[in-house]
Amino acid sequence: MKRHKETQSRYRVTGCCCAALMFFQDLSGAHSSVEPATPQAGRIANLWWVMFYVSVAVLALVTAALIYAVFRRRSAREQTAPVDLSPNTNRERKATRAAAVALAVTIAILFVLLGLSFTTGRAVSFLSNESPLEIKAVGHRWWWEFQYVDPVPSRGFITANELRLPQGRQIVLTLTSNDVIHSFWAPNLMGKKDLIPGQESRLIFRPEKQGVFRGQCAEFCGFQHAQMGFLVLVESDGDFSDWYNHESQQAVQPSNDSEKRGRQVFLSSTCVMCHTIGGTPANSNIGPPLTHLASRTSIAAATLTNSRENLAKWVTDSQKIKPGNRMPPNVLGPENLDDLLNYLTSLK
Amino acid sequence: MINERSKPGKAHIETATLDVERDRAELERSWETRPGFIGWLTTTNHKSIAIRYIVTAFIFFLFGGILAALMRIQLARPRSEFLGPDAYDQVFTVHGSTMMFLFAVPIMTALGLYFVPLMVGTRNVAFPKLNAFGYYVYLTGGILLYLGLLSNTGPDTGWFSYVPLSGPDFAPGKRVDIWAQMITFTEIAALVAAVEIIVTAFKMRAPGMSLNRIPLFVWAMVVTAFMIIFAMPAIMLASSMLATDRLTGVSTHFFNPAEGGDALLWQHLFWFFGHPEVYIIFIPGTGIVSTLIVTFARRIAFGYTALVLSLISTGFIGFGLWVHHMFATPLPQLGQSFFTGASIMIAIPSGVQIFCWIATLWLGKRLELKTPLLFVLGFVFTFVIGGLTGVMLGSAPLDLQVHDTFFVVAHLHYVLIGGAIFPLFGALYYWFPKWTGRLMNERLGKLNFWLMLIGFHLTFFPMHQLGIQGMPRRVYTYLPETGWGALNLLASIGAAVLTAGVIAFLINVFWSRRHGAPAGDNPWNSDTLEWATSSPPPSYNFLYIPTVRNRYPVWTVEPDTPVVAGLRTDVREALVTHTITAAPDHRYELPNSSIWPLVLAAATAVTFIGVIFTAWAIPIGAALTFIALVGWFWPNSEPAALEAERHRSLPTGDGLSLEQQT
Amino acid sequence: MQPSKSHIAKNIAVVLALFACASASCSRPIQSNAEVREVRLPSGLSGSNEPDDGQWLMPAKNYSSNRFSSLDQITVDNARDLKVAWTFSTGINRGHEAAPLVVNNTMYIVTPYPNILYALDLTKPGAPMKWKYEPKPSSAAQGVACCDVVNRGAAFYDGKIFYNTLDDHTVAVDAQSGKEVWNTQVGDINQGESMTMAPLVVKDKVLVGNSGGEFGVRGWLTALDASSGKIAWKAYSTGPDVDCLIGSNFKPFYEADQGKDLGVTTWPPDAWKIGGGGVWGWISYDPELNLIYYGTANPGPWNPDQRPGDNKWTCGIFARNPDNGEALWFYQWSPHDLHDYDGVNEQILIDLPIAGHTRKVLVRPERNGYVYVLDRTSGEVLSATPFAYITTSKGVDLKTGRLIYNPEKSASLGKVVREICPASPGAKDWQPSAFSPKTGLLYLPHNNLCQDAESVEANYIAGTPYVGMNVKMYAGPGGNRGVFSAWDPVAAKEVWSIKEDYPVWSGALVTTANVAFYGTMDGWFKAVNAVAGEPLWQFKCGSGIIGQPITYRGPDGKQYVAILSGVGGWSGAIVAGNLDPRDGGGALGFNNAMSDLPKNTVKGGMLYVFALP
Amino acid sequence: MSERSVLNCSELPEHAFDGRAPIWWGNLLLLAIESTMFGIVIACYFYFHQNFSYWPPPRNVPPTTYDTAPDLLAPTSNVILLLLSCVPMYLLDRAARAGKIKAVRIAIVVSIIFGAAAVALRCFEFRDIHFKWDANAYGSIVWAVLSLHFAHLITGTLETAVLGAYVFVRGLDAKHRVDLTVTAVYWYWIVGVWIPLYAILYWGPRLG
Amino acid sequence: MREGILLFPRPARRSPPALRLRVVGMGALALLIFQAACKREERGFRVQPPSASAAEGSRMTDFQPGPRTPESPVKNEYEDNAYALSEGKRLFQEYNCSGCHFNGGGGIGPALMDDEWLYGDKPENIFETIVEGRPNGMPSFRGKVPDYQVWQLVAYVRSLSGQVGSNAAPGRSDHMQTSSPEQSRPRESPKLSGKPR
Repeated sequence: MKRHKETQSRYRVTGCCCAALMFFQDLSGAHSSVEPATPQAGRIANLWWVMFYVSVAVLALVTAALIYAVFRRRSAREQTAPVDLSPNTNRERKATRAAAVALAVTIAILFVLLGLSFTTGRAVSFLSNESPLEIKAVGHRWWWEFQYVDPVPSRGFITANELRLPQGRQIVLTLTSNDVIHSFWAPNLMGKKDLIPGQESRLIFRPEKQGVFRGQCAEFCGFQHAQMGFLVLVESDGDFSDWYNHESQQAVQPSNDSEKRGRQVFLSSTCVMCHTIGGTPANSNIGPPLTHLASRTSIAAATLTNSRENLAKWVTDSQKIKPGNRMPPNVLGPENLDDLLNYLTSLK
Repeated sequence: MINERSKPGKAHIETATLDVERDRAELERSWETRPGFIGWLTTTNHKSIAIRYIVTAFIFFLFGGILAALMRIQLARPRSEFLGPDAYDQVFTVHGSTMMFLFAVPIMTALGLYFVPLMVGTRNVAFPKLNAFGYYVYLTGGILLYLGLLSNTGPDTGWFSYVPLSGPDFAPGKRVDIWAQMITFTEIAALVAAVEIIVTAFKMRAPGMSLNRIPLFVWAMVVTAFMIIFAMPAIMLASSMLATDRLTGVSTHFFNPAEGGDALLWQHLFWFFGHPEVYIIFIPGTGIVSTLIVTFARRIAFGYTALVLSLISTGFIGFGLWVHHMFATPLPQLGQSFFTGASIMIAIPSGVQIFCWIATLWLGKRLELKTPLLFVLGFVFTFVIGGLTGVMLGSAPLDLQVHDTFFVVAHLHYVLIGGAIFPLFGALYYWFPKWTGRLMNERLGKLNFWLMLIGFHLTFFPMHQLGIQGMPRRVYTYLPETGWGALNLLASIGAAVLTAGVIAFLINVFWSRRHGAPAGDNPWNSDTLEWATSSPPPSYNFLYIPTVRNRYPVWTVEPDTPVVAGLRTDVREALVTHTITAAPDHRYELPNSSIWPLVLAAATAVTFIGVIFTAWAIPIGAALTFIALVGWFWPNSEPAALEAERHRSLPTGDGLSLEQQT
Repeated sequence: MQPSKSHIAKNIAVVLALFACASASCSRPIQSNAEVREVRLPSGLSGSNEPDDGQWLMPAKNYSSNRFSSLDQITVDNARDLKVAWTFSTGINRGHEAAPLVVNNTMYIVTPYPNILYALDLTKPGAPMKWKYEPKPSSAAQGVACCDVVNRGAAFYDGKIFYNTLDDHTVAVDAQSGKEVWNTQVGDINQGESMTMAPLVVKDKVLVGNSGGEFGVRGWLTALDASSGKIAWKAYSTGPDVDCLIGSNFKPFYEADQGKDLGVTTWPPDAWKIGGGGVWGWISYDPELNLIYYGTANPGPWNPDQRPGDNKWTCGIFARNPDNGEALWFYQWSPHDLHDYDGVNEQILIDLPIAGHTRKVLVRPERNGYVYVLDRTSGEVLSATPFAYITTSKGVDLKTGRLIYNPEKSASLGKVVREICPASPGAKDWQPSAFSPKTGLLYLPHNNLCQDAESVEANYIAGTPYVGMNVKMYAGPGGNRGVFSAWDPVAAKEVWSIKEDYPVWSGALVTTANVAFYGTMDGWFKAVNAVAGEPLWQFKCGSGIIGQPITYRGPDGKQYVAILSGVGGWSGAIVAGNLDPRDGGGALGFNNAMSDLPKNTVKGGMLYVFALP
Repeated sequence: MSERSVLNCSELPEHAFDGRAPIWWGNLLLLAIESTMFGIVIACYFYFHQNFSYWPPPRNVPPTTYDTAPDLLAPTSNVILLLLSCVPMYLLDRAARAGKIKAVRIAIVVSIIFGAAAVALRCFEFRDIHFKWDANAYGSIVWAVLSLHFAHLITGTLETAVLGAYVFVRGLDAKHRVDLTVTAVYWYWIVGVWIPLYAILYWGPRLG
Repeated sequence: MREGILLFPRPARRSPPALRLRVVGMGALALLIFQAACKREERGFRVQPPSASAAEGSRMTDFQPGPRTPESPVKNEYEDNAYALSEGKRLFQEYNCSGCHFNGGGGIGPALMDDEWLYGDKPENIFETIVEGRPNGMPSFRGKVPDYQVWQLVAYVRSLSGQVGSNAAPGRSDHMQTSSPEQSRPRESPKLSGKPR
């Protein structure tokens, strides 16, 4: 996998001496919910920071009160007095007042947070009028199918485990599942949404930052839930439409004999039972489509870098890499494997 | 206090001569459990049963802990091959299910079963045979789960077992069936315990312990018990529906959307139980904390009424926020807002409790930082963090980011370990002398506390950040490129420290049982009635049932405080009092030891385990259950003799003479 | 019947209907409209290929496909006296959907796979076998026949009998000697192609098409030279215009059908290559306009999510020039077909008075439940009226020509859509209707079926099914699964109807003496009064009937009626294929609706010929 | 021997009825649990209702019918029977309180007969739902409701029968008098909880 | 507080109960359970197909000339394994077996849930049918499906007519129900039948 883009860590208020901050300052990365790449994720990140600082303050106050309560100096008289069943001292009244104030402040804070939460919730589910890019995501055990729906059906296409998006355009993701419940989560882009078989749900966001972001299934879905990842590549409009146009083409034809033999291996072995390569008779969609396999940066649901060696390992014994996944181990002679890899790596 | 005096023929206060030795001997005889194995199987003594519960639950805690350790080893570094996905899925499912169903709820209700009768001043729980039955059923459920795990049939779909993943289509074999039946077993046990606790607390209090004088721990247990009664049926039904969906020859369609069923219904039912479940675990913890704080501050609880009301309101609101576990599902916005509101508002009663506790500590006398109190202080600090992250999770938009990530793992462990385990350990240190007559070692105790506190925060605090950085829950491994390795390693080291803490506790228990300092009857100078008898208490709890004048019966006991006399000592008799005022109402004979609870539990086990394999287990099991129930209800003694005996007004040759009335 | 909120009223109605249908034969005219209107057949359509009305040269009787005979010996009054004249066993146990041909006192019967052609000598008593021709098609072809291994008949032309074999060969057999004249392979079973349709011979061209919409084939219609068997032209139903023989003369009436390479752009990339659109139904021919008309079958796979777009040119009708195959117009019955509504039904060419003008029209009782009346010169929809209970659509927009789908009944992955009416076999499948110019009525054998369907992901593996839909069919409202009705195409309304327990899967026949014939799947061959719809006569055959009745004048001058019995086809696959009725999803969901059929009929092909004594 | 202030409870009775008795509270809590169960299954029933356009769905195997609301005869008779069965139960309750053993014996026999009749009729009710449990979610949930209540009917009847056997064999004692009154409460609940369920299951589909 | 007022009784010591009996009993029970459970619950990802090769010893008829020669039937271990059976069920859909045979009722291909077997019901017969194909329309999947998956399919196909234990056979699927679940199918007694279709 391509090294994720090192993003500049956001340096937050340093005044607070709470140890917690040591952790949360450095939330950088390609799959972080506080490194938003969309206004939607940004709103949520802001909500997070508000809540975070409020929490730090509340924790500090409570802890201080607790420490004081424990270590407060007691007078000797206080210490020896018998248990009073109806204490009505001045201190008691003060304590009551303090508790009431603390309660009032608590309620006030909670209402403020509630209000913020509502407004954020409304903001992130808002769909503006402009024409969005509609993409359908289907969850499979254990890979992601992304269908780019084009007004001209023949220009639409299906790709797997890599979602490419144009910068600055509103995206509407329609989500559904082919088997069990999955959850689509690319934290830099937006919160997660469950993919429920037989139902459709929707995510709306607008990527504003270019870069490579990582996402992953967030609802437990069986053996390879852990490695049901995907990449989101946010690109400039031009790059995106180049990619889009390329992607709606058929697979390239094999250019030499080895590649031709490789295609034959593909078409006459188990591969053809599950995969699609556009322009060939391989048209099954149990596994990810491989029409433009070589132009993807990763294989095996964003688990391995897309290299020839990894592809070889994956084709011959994927069960070692991701036990329980659906790709059967394939016994291919060295020559056949070589041809097959030549062919697969030619599928730009 | 006791206002029955005006009613002639009722209970009345008088001066009498008590033949203490004779009463004690007779009570010993009539309440003693038969010696030997049969006696062990037939006992209906709430303390024996509760101790079994506690020990069993703690063993399950250790099992769950071992599983947790396995997970932390697996996750310590990326791409670890220590456990494969199959083993890991079983491990995390059994870990979660164990901690929730076999440890947390049972150990809390067990504390209730032990201490509610003692704290309200009676001789046993209201239905002792039922109580024994509850334990056997619970034990069966636990053994079933672990036999499953050991035979590679451990459930592997998570403690939440979402359909369709856990349905017949995607979970072949019997793994999920074992989970579903384990649920049924443990929920039956929990419901039984809840009934016991409520009826005991409502009907069997010592004279004078009116509702507003009930100890806070008992209040907490009563609220918990009511929550159990309304929450557990949902999961029992849901797991039964899941089981029938999967059962050969039955194959219902409750969760098959294609035939009109619904996968989301499972989530609704599960979380309608699952969220209250958190409070079922946490509220007894607050009861413990209240008890311990009052004891150590040596002053009355600040805001008793506020504490009770916040417990009750927590109980109510706890049922109104299950949907916040489902914000990521396609639900209408309006519903989300309601549940966000409820989720955030439940922080208010928790806040009230925290403020009351701090005020009690603040206003109390100088605190001796003994191990139980340390655990309570650790609880307050930890639980506040868990509560604050809870507010974050309640917020629908933020939840979309952190839901189902390690942030939630961190949150729930802060709430459950912080909110229940810390108080529980405090309670174990606090009540250990009650059970054994010996104190636990204080130095080992402090070591235990600090190891656990540091280990805990080291383990779970980094998980907040892991969640924010995108690490989902329930993953058996992760890629090195994600950058989650360092924090995971830290968490795993923390887990090792935490484990060391638990080992220190175990050593302490085993050492102190033999060598601990003798505790005396009330080592902490506490005020609740369990300390008004010997440690450990006799089988009949109190030689004479005490009477109560205020909330602090032991602190305020006077030489002329009356005790209850006139209860029969030759049979197992207890006193039933008025639900609100706790005025003496009638005498109530409790059953003797009995084998039938075990038989009925066996019949239940045949039914529910059999139903994993065949639907015929239902009629066969029903017939067996009926036979067991007839045996259960059919009294042993001759009715005529019984009646004749009953018409006898008082024990003869007694130490209590009516003629000596004042 | 529309689903209404008033369930009580609905329930009462259903109960009443059930009572009404309680008699064992279950065949009563529900409505009778005695008004009979004379409608003239257009002059050019009487059939240049039809020298003598006593013969039966093509399954549809003539180019206008009206299955109307001017023989009049069997009348409303004497039909009750019909008796079996002779019978003939075909020796085959699969579904017999073919129409016998009668030419020169010889009867030709083509059987289902293995597609044996029998010639029976009508001049001799008992009609002994003259010869038989066995093409020995590949047995593997049975694996790509979606709905039983049927054959819908042969065609006679120029001294030859032409028909298709299941393994994609078109053969020409000398009608006299039974010798094979030519044999051309036109398709490939390894691509899932099979052939079941009856050819039509027009101007020395044998027109044949392929089946296999459930196997991811690419549909086509081919014209073979009648004398040599050479392929003259081949028009695909999907793909680029050049493959579809769409050129400059292509002038579809509606905008949706205009544009370049719609056969490619209305499909996801490459999907058109496996997009179905077979041509396995009926072709009609208008000699005057020199146009052939034929329908294209469903797009593949059934799961519509896998093929967004209108999926041209499936589920539509082409008008083509038979000489070079050039398309003149196209109209799509069911754009982006959701429910397997193949558009291959018969089109009956007549001239009808519409709004005061006599229009050259094409009447098409379509699978989606509407009787369409199209202007056959332009492809304009003149009317589209439901003849069955429909929930899947809400009518046809006559402005755009587009079917208005009911969005509630559209499938999406993993979702079960309930009460889809009509079911996938449609309100009327291939079973051809007859039209009587005498009564002006269309005689419609059809189904009353609904279904529940669930789309699942379909995987294309060449040579294996490509469907992606779980289906469970059942009877529509009323509980009867079939109807035989008379339809007035001018008034666009039903005149009378007879409810049948099973789908009426046989063709219809009507004579000038106002007797209409059809058969039922439990084996009854029936004659009814074409005007009033009352039953005249019925005979229980050995096996269920899914064939096409014909009538002819024997060498003795008597009028005979012939029908092949032998249950099978999609609807009868449960019997013909020994299917297990416990699997309701079997036979693409038809098993569920027909699970009681094995109790009521058994398989076995047999020709029955009836005559008056 | 020591002399001290005591609360002498020796004159207190050895049993009490209704809210004074622990067993009555135990029973009440059991009924609370079971009522919650019924509440949840009925909630599920309405939840599933949303997934169907026809409720109950058409029976889609031959002979197909769209009129699949459950038959009314058996269930309605059973409701009437159950309501009537409260009368002997009430008499049993009263006789038990008064300690009249003869009245108790008569009432308990009548109650058992009523209970057994209700159980028998319920078997027909299962038949009269036109779906089996594995036909669809409607069948599943209706069977669940019926079975759950059926279990209570059987339990209630058997419980009465066991108590009846006891009363005939061993006569009437204080403890079992309380038990009899509690059984009556249980039976009232069985009947009471069924009325809304009956309305929902049998009339709901016809009126909706 | 003043001790003694409430008259603390002395505790009575109880002897600890004998646990050993229970432990031993449980152990024995567990061993029994493990035997059955391990076979059923194994999730084999990198599995070897059953020991015997199908090509040898596959015989389609009981009738043979000369004296009877013993048969060595192939034992398909997947038939006891719930995971393999569920994988077989999935592959049955994904590789389009269900396209012709539907859920066992048949359609284009023959019914698989009944007692009639054209080409033999033994695991090795079914294995051959899948790999080699059969002349009346059954395509050959040679080289297209790995052996272990074929064996999974074989196990599943036999479950369609109730030939495998109901505790391992698949339950109802989350799809529209068209037939009873495999685990509830009555066990048919397979008959070799060349009954023409």
